[in-house]
Amino acid sequence: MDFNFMVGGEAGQGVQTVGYVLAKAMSRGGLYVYADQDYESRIRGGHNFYRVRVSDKEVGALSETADVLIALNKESIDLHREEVRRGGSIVFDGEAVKPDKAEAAALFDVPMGKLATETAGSRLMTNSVATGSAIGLVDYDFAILEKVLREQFARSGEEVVEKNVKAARAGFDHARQERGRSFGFHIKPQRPAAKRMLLSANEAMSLAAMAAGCKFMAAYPMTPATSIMEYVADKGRDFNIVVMQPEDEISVVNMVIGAAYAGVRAMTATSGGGFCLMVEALSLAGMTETPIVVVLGQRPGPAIGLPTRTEQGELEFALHAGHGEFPRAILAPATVEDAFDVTVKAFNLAEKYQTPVIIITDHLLATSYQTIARFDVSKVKIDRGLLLSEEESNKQPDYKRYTYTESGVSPRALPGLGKSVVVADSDEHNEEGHIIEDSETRTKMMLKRLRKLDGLRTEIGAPRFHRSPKSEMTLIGWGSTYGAINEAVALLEKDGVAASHLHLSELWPFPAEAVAAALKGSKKTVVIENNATGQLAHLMRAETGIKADKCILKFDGRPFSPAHIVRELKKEA
Amino acid sequence: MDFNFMVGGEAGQGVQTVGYVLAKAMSRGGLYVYADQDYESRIRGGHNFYRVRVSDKEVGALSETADVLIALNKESIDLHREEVRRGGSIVFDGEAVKPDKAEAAALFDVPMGKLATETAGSRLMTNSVATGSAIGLVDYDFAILEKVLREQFARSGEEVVEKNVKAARAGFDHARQERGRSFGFHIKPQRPAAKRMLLSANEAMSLAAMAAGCKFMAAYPMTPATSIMEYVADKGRDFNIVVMQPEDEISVVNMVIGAAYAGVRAMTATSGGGFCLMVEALSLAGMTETPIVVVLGQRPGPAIGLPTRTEQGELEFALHAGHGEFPRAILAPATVEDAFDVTVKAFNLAEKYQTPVIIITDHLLATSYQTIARFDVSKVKIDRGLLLSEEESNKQPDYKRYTYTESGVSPRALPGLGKSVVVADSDEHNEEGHIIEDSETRTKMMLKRLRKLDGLRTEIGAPRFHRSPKSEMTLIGWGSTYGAINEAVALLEKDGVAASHLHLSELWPFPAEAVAAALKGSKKTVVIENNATGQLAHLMRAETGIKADKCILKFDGRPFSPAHIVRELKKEA
Amino acid sequence: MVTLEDYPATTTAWCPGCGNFGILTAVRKALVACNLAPHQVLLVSGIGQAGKLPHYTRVNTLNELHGRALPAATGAKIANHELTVVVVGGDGDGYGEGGNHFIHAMYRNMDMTYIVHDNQVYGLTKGQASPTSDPGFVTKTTLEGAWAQVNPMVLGVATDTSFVARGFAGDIDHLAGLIAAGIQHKGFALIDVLQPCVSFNPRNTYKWYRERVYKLDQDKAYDATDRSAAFVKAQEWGDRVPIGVIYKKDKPTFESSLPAIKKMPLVRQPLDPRQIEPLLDEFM
Amino acid sequence: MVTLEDYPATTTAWCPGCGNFGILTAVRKALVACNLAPHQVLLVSGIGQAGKLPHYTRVNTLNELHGRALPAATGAKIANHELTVVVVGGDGDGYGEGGNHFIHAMYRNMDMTYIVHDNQVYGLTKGQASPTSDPGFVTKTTLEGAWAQVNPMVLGVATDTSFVARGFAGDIDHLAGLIAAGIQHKGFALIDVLQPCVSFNPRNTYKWYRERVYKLDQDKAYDATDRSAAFVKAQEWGDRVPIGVIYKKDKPTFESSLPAIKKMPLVRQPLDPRQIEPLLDEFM
Ligand SMILES: Cc1ncc(C[n+]2csc(CCOP(=O)(O)OP(=O)(O)O)c2C)c(N)n1
Ligand SMILES: Cc1ncc(C[n+]2csc(CCOP(=O)(O)OP(=O)(O)O)c2C)c(N)n1
Ligand code: SF4
Ligand code: SF4
Ligand SMILES: [Mg+2]
Ligand SMILES: [Mg+2]
Repeated sequence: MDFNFMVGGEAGQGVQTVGYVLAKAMSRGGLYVYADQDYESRIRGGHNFYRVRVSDKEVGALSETADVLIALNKESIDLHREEVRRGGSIVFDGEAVKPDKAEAAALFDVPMGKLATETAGSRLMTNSVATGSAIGLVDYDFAILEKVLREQFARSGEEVVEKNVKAARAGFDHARQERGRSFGFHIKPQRPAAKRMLLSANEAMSLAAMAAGCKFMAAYPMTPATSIMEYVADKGRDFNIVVMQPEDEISVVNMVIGAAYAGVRAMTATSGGGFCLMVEALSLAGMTETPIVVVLGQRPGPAIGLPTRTEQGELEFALHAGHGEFPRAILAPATVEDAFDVTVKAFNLAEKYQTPVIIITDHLLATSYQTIARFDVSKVKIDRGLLLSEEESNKQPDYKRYTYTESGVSPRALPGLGKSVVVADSDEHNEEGHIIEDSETRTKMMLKRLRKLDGLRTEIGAPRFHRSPKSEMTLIGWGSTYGAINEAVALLEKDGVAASHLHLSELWPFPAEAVAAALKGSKKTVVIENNATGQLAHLMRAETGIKADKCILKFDGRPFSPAHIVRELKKEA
Repeated sequence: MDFNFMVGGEAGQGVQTVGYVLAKAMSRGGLYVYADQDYESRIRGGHNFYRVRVSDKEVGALSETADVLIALNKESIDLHREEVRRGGSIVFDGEAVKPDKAEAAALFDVPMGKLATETAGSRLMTNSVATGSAIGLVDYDFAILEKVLREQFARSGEEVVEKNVKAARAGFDHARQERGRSFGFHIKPQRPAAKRMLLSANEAMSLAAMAAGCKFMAAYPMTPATSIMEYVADKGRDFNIVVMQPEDEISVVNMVIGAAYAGVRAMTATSGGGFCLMVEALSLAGMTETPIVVVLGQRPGPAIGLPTRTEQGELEFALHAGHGEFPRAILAPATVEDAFDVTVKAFNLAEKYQTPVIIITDHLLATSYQTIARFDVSKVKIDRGLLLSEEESNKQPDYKRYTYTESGVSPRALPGLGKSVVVADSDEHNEEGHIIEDSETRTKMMLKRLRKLDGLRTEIGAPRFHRSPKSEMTLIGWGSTYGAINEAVALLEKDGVAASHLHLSELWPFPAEAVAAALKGSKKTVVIENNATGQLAHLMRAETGIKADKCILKFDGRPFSPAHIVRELKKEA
Repeated sequence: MVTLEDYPATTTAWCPGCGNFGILTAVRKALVACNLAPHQVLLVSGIGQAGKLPHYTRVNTLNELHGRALPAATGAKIANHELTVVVVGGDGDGYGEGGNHFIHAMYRNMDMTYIVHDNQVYGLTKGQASPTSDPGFVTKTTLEGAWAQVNPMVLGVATDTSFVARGFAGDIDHLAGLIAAGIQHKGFALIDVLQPCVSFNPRNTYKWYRERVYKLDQDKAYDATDRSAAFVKAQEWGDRVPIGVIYKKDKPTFESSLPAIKKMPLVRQPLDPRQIEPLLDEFM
Repeated sequence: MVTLEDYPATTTAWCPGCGNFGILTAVRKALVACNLAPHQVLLVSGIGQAGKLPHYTRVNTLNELHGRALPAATGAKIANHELTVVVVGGDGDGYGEGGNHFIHAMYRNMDMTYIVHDNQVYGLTKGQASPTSDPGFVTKTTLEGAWAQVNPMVLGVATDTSFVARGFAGDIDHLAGLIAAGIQHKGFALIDVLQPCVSFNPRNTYKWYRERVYKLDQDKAYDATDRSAAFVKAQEWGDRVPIGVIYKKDKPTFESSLPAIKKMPLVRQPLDPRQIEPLLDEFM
């Protein structure tokens, strides 16, 4: 089963709520959902849409077609008419929306405003009528929707809840009556419904940060990262997590460094523009050997670019950001599930190697919802590395913050926790942390710091590799494109084309050997990236010598669909 | 002839003046000079030294040995004793400096303080006695020194000039009398002396900027870039150049962008830490298509690192700095001469392609002096690219700043110069410069901007390539290491080892074909860089697939000497 | 004669009812009142809802980064001081991200007009607290309520800024008058504009402001050139909120200290490589 | 009992005669006076000559970037508010590069002491004008003379900072007293220290300062809690320059608004992944 809802309308019309409630209702029924949203950088007006893809198998990418389009305004019909599949339906309120062409079969006029007024006494519940009618159209279980609505509106009080439920019921009934038989697609909840989570990568990262013991977060709002700070600020209150929004991103990252130096796990989340302002301090974290976690949520640049759209244009920037040379790890989750694991890992790597760790995501991953198995929190292990306890610190009157070690990692005391005096320095320094000028110490300290890359290299997980027997090509991607490429491979298989899929979600230190091994004997390598210059392809060649035979690049601010990838692959063949 | 002076002492003792005057006097005599300085990040105390290498042939690198060491303090003897060549001399004032070991042959006690007081009535002239004695020791022409001293102190008034000349004369006479015959090395000025310039790359870049018509410079002090703003502020006054030092580097770069948008050639100069703060606006310049020139004077990082030392650790950072993807050019002068040409070129490229151009130098190049032919100003051509005149602007009531063109470059009108209205935008935009959200315009605009790379690629000069017949290896470098590698090749040749030298000073768009062509058939490729990770080697592999067989890396904050390179090459062989 | 038609209004991406509309109209009216044609004016803006303003009429525009409009305006003004430079931005943009430039631009006193759309909230990023949010204002990032409140009027007086004023987006004519006065003023003119954000600021609404604002120019006793009086007046915020010119001082502009632009704007000066010949001599 | 021996002096890279020596001695004395042991204190510094201070005695140190000491100190203090946090930096560092953090840190009012070594010049980079350079001060980057002068005391009063003072490096005991008072003060304490730079500031010398400074605490009539009076006093600069506490106000610290650290410092709190289980339910 592969069914797609689409909800379209202006910003402010509630497109997101309708979409999210539909997605949640489907997920609750034990189905898999992949939901993505497309919206403009404005608060009211313009055109937004929300796509909810439903399947009985795991789904990780969007579909280009819709089976039911809920059009909250006329523009939604005009813009998405072509995407509605034959046999699909366009749900709208004929009182508010006047479609100019009559696509008799598809159009389904639901008197939403009228039903809302009649049943709930207010036009405000129009959207719930719409949601209910969509659920009715596919003959889904109203009880599930009702439960979701009750939760969704709980914060607004009992009355609002009841009105929304009534309105939804009216929509549901209307759809059952009018199209109960004629509409061809039905969705049945699984019985018993598997219990799974529905969430976005931003939510997964927020949860992971809290699980990993992050105690301090500073951030400055920037799409698509803002919801991380907002979620942690809200939910972290119960766990004594401090979230601060200071004057700018420079302040942000230096606060994070200060907090990490003083001994708490600390992080920030931003987008490319804000990240730019952090790179000097990234280098500082490298020099002072301070463990910080920075989430870089990419969106299309340069400059302000397209603030509410998606892109993967900052891999090489993240890799080389900051002046001078210092060790770092770069992780780029491929799925929502990954986002959780990778974030926990980021905190551990940061502290084990006492250096900055960057998590790269993008607007797509940050804002799209996926149905996944509940996180197994018992698997979250906190490894703080070489951290001295208060007692150990007390025993070291001559403690040296930057003692030379084989691993490059020096035991870390915390200021004020024990009698050791902890000197962290931004200049080149000796083991005590004091400024030096001589070339021997400089060389030794550089080597000490860079040795940490050897350890980090052993921590980097092997890339995902789905090798297809008789593979004619290997598709290579990183980060958020995983789901789309994965499905493209399946589509190709149906067309009789065998393709392998190599996917990187832990990018630095680069797993060169694993990549080279996977690509050994590959007939054709195709790198697929949501950017214009082929950054992974460039990096892969630098690290392995392997030049991609083809790059499929997309930089229009929109995510890949599996079908798009297949089309691009066929173009040449 | 290859002769080396070294002057050592504390910061504040005048090491730089003595060294510079010696260098200038030698250059005036028609000889070639290469002078470099080594100093700490402090104003008084510590240990500084200045090396002046003199030859009758071009020299572009330092020597590890000294023939005359002028030791203004005891530490200078202790630290540099081993560097003084057999038969060389250590000049010092026995009254102030008490060497602990008697190296009878080398030590030359000049009663500098006494002679200064006797002849000039003040101990303040001690350094000129030292300079004079060094000149005397090598039996150079005192008249040349006198002239240089007169110019050097002219700003301080007639009396100071006379005193310094007298003191120098006393030192000179003393040396002639005491060591006239016994000292084995003599330096003779060329007759007639060729007229050449002696200057640093920072000075060359400053001159070039003024020649190229830079009218606005904003900068925030940061070693090793500060002297550029200081020179332009001083000399640019006569040419109506405005130099500003605002609150921080973010202000700096946005001022430069504002000025460039309004139509003047504008630049800034900074080091890695300051550059970090500029990268968001670099991306802005890419998006708004504003021509700016940024000098990145590298020094050892990360963070504050070694502020007064040298390194080449920011090539990849410069290449990928800024969020999103946009065209840029990266030029890295190899010599002082290059620094002039490259800077003129930078302004032309910036305006022809309406995009940021980065000039990468480093502390070594910025602060060391080279004797070169006088710049031929008549060769400086100012090409402002597609700039509309006031009349042309008046004719375009519907002027569009970002008109699509084949080259990607749109005709540029200036605000207030003509009736066109000029809309520059940091968001993704349409041809008019207004914000858009649709994917078609986005794709077209990205392609338009990135097409400029095609043009830029044709502008990038071929790398210098000295192919040696029967070459056993190719040494590859970029930027400031040119002189050292060049000389290493000559040293190898003397040892019977034939080596070629490939050197890049225009790095982006990367001249991949030229590099691949040059390396075709090379038996062994050795990349030589003043950094710890081999950034050019990494980039070269990414761009050409060629993996260096060996990297010689140095990251102790000190420059390469030719001898060091040869030693490293021999280690393995 | 310049008319409002020279500054045609276009469609916007603002929410219906937003205070920004009033500011846009006031800016257009003020430019007309000053008889400035679009090509004589440069609007520099930051990022935020306010930063979109220049896109909504026909005028030279440099839409900058978040927080960076002032330095860009500074560079542009030095390059061509014949341009009338007006800078617009939000409260987050100007007092948060751009706070350093704000303080230093006021000290520098260049001849430009800085209009801050002060909705006391981050609009474009959907409702976080801003530096001017009222203490206690609860948002998704300030769950315990906003903490400290930047008072731009006090900072203006503290930096001895030559023109410090507050306007209200709900009183377009008064605001247009202030902006015109700011443009005509020789020096840096700060105009903080109370701007209701109907989507994210349920506290500081049109009504809230209307109940509080009063016009300073109606108080004949108030002397805006008295710095100490201005310091006290600038602190007034709560039951009563003064609008109008809070502080005014005649002092030289930064541009007037630049010999390089005495004769003509930098951008009009000819370029001649040969000028450096005498400098080369010094290195011989 | 903590003694001066707990804060041993080391060799420095400062110029002989530099005002920084006086400040270093005063800091050490103040810490001893407050009976604080080195491990209880965190010195955060920026970059510049001033920024080297923490390296010259034995104490917890975070030597930060140029201009960024205050945010780092903020983060550290929130992580462990049991630490006594003292921040040191230069005038360029604090009022130039770090100007935005300076303003906002003052508004925020965290319990820390900020000592600015104000030599009115950029020392470490060899003598460029700083934001506090006297107008007309000629340097290699201000050939027409420095233009505008930031007055940190006025900004302190304008931001309603809870402790605003000026000291003089040439009067160590008075300065040590101010620093001790700043440390003991609950809230943000700004102490701007007149610091002769013998290498690059030939104008504002020991003599120049000595001839001008006078102690405010000797003026019984002066009420440092009167904001208007403080505003006027803070402007005094020229023939007479007041040192001592210019403004003082009791107000709650930012930390006091954080429920998370009410019971114990963040850094002492246990970490437990299982705490998120109930949150997971919400996504089911
Ligand atoms: C460096 C950077 N950080 C963050 C953002 C995201 N951002 C865009 S607008 C905005 C705040 C808008 O608030 P304000 O300046 O008050 O303007 P308003 O939308 O309220 O008019 C932010 C944080 C950005 N574009 N750049
Ligand atoms: C981002 C950045 N910009 C510039 C510098 C170079 N720099 C180091 S110290 C300094 C100024 C020092 O002046 P001040 O802060 O007044 O300290 P002082 O040396 O006078 O004590 C500058 C500009 C830097 N380290 N980092
Ligand atoms: S969010 Fe607020 S400021 Fe932005 S357009 Fe809407 S009402 Fe105006
Ligand atoms: S340069 Fe000035 S501030 Fe720096 S150490 Fe020397 S005297 Fe002190
Ligand atoms: Mg706002
Ligand atoms: Mg200073």
